[in-house]
Amino acid sequence: MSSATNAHDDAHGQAHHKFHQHHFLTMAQQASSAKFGMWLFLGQEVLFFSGLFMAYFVFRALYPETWLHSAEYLSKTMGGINTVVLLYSSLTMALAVRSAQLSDKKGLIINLIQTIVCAFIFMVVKYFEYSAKFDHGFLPGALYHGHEFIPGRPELFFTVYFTMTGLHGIHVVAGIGVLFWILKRAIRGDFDSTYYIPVENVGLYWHLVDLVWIFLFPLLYLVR
Amino acid sequence: MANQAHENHHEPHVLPLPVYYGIFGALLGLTILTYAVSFVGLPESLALGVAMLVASTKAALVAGVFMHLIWDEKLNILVLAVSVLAMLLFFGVTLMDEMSRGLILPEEGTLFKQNEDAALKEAANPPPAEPGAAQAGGKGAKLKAAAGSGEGSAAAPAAAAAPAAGSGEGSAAAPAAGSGSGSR
Amino acid sequence: MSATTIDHSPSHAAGEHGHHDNYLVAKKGISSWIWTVDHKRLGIMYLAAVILFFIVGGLAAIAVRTELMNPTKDIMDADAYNRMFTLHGAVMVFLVIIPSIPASLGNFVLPLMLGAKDVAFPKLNLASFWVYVLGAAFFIATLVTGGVDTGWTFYTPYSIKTSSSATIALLGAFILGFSSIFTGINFLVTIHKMRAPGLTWDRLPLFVWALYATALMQVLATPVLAITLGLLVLERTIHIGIFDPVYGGDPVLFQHFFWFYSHPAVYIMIVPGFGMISELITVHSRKGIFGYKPIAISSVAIAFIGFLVWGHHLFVSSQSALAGSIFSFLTFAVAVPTAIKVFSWIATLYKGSIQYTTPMVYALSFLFLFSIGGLTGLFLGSLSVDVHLTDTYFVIAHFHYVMMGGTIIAFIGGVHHWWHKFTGKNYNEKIGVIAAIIIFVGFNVTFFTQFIFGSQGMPRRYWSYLEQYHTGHMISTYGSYLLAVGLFLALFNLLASLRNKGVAPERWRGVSLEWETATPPIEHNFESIPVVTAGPYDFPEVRAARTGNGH
Amino acid sequence: MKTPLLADGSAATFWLPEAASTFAADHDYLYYLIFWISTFFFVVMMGAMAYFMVKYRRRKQGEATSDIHGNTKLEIAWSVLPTLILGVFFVLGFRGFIDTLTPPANTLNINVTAQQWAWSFTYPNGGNDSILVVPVGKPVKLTMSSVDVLHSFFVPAFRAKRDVVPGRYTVLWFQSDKLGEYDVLCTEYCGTSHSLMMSKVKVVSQEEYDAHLKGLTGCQDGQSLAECGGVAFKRNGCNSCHSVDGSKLVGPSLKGVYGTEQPIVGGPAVIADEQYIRESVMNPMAKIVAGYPAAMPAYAGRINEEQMGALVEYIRSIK
Repeated sequence: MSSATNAHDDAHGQAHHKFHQHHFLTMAQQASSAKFGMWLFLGQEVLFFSGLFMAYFVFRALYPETWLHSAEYLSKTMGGINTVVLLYSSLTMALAVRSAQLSDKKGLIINLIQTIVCAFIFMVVKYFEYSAKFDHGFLPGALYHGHEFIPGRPELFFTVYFTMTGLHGIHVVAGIGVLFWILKRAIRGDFDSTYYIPVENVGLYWHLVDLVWIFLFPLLYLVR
Repeated sequence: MANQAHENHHEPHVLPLPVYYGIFGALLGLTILTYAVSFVGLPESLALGVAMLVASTKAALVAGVFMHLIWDEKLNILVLAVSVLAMLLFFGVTLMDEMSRGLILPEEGTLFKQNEDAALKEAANPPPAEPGAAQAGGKGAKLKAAAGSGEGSAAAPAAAAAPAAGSGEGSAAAPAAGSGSGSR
Repeated sequence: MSATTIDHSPSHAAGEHGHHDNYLVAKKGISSWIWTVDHKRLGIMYLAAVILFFIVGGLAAIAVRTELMNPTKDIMDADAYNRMFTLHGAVMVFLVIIPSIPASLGNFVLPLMLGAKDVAFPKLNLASFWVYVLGAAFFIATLVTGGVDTGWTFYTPYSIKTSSSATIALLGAFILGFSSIFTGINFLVTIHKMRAPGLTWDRLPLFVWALYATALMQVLATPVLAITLGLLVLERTIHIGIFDPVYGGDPVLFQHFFWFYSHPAVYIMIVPGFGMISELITVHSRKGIFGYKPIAISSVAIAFIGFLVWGHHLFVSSQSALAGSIFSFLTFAVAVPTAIKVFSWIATLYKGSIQYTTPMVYALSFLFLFSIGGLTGLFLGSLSVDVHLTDTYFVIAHFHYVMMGGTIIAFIGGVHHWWHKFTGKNYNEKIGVIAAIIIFVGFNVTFFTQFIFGSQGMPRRYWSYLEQYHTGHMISTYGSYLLAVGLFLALFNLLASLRNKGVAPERWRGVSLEWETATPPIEHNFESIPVVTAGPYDFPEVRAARTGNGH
Repeated sequence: MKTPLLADGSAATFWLPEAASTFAADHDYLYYLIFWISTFFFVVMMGAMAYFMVKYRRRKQGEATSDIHGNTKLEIAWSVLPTLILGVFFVLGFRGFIDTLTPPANTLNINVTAQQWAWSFTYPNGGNDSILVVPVGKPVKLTMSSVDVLHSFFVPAFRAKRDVVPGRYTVLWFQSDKLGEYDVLCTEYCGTSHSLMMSKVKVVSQEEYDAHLKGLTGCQDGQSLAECGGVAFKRNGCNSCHSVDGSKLVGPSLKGVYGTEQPIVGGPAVIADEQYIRESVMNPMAKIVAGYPAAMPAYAGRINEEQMGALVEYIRSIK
């Protein structure tokens, strides 16, 4: 049993860091807490998306012909381009974190800008895909008025398509927001090898957006 | 001591650059692979299995290296594992129910064929004041040209032996249901 | 868990004579409350909000019971009645029971129990509170726009078709979900990362274990509710068809989605109550808990198995027989850890020094009421018996025994238990005990009757009913009035104590860390971080028994 | 299995209503089994609690208590014993459940249509009725569906319940060996008049059943067309939404409506003539009377031409 030591000023002799919050004992505790919190948030995101994946699997099982035929009207090429764009942005994001770890401010900024550009490219491609669906009347549920004959319940396929990619798109847009925030702080010079947890957490979020797409792409576009 | 956080995480754990490029290369390769496989024309369940396998591999690479999970605290790995497990339970049990509804009585596993329940659709159309709903009936009828609006939704499916008031019309609709895919 | 040393904590931790102000007066002005990131102030704000909404939901319940006094129209027509019971259910579930123990008592006490200065993410905590207020505002908005008549479960396709303002209520519940998720994340991180030196997992108070299990479920289940309600909003606005048979969707799928959250949510509601009772019974009988590990582990076990039993709400809903059977089996599996807990609490009383304080009376009435709630769950878990009983008043009575006889009674007991810690005031003990007894009697009159006419076949959510159920409904309504009297008496007793001057002396003293700081606590909780050397229930009376020198 | 705890296996008791189906006895047996075992454990637990409450009440501030932390044997015992008992409950419940889900061969098949807020039963000869009439001692299989929202078919006396789901069929079977009249209730919340969505099931002799069936299709001899329409009006549940005395229910009252001008949502007013009434029954959404919800289900395919004519005649006759 340990004796009663006063842990108050027992901060391993570290100097008081600019971003050290008073209720944490050490910077390491603060970083570890923030990262654990982020992982819990990501865990909650997994369950959040799971509802839509559930809908996908249930209706795929109930209307197999619909799924086989509806996927024909999605562009594998556009989906493929977006996959590559997102994978590349994931790489640059990981490199951004690495730059922050090495206190490389210039590398951090360049990698963040590349990530943001990729996110915009993704959204632009998405825009073209969506407008093609709108033109053909391939819309969810009651809004569906496609002219091509698709057996079963094509309106459900497009409901699943739009809700899944739509929710993912919302996450990409939110990602662009936080990436700009982190870019601003990076330019200000907030991050170095002693404090980079915000970069790391935004990175984790961005990789999750990528992870979701990794599953969406084959499920919606490829498996027919 | 309760807090391992005091001890670890002194210096950032930095990976060499080639690791990042190597993983990116692997991800690209797997993307090309799954794209190529989609043109082979595998049977549906096999195609789904292969695609999920490739996607899971890609996900593992991203989570393990890009998200640094391999070198992270065990706790964070546990969080991801538990949430994925909860998700799989959700999928597994719900799908098991959806797939086994007709286990004892075949008619319980039968969704109404799309053409049979046109009357249901007519009846359940939301009030015209709702946006979007007003068009629904019209275009629904146009798309499913085969559907007659008169078929009774009360009619039993062909599987159910019970004769019904609307059984005449009901069975008339049954051939058209070939294009539909009501049953499991 | 037992510690060999009796030197429980450093003396300087109890900063009675410190130069720091207590949290209530450390900062002044309304905006210091609105923008506070102090977990204690947020806990108090949650407490006020929860009590306020409990009154709203309670008045709705009284209105519902009054209407049911006679089978004919008493005070409102069928549409008003349907809106009223929905209001009662939705407010009680989403605004009262879910935040009651974790967000109000937990927020205040958790960091104190851990010896931490605050929760891990104070700003997130603040956000969580205001998100809760925003969600509550949506619920209140439905009152102005004419109410919602779907029942708190929002079953499709009725919830898609109803012309009442269900969309607003759905958005409200969607928003409240995020408040719950934020609190859960905050608690999990706080418990994992911010324990004081020496506070090992087997020295955590059981209340902390319960909050841990709760937070786990909040983080894993609530997002599924969020996506479900989000889809239902789209269903109502643009008719996306996932839950709508008109477009080939499956209304029963909604029930899977909904109960995948809402069954764990039942445990989100009751597990903190379990933790609360563990604290009350030990402190007021000066005994260590009987079977610390089984109780702690069963909280987490319940959290996990709780994810696998949602289908027992669907036994007659056209769910497959296979799924129904598996769910029934797992439902019985979750009954075992629950039974272990109740047995352990009763065994804790053995050779204790039981004082009949107000919190203890609530704890004992919890044991009585929750046992009935748990045992009647066995009827509902059995497949063939459930067929007859489901959707009748038997179910209503069962979950009121668990949710109100369990969680709310534990919550009220907890508020009394820590009232002095929160405010520095002592309420009138005699009136407190009388109120607790009135609540106990009123509760049983109201809800035990419902088991009887529920078994007789009285369906739930009925505005009028067949003559054979008349007597039962009448007794139940009179019981609800008695219950209301008891609840108001308890509330007035607590509020009256606020008019006392100065800080009153402490009447019972636990040995977990929240008792080590000043009363009311100082703004940063502890003058210096305490070091823990013993378990949470190592009372002087227990140590006296151990060393054999009890006087 | 007989139920030894009931004086008569079928009369109503304090806890349960009259039992009138073949599987009610099994159900009641398990109900009372759980009831008595629960009561036993409850009494033991509360007895122990009450004993401790008296024996160990505080006599003196600061008196020594006890350093007990657990008792492994006791804890194992009270984990294993409930597990075994719960296992028995599960097995018995499972067996009973499978029985209620598996209809025997040679059932009498009747279709049930639920709508807000009425039940409609369609017999093998095509006749419709708003009450269920079944022959005694014969297994009956109900194939049920809903035209609007969820409902649930519940006969307390039969211990039988099953949700009725739009877009799917659900099945419920029962056999009653007891002549009599029993309540049918809706137990899945379905809107305004949920609590009024009741019906009856009459268990009658085979001869009475046959006679009833004959009377369902078309009009009886010696009955006026309007009278016949009045019967059809009730049998199809029209009266649950439309009054004939001028009072406003969910839909407009039909008193004196024939030949008058009706305001229509989003269109010109129309005269309520025979053509309009036919359209309103077969395809109600085509023209909604202003001030009323668009709540009526379509009857196309559920009413034959003879009944339709009689209905028009009946509506014309309500003055």
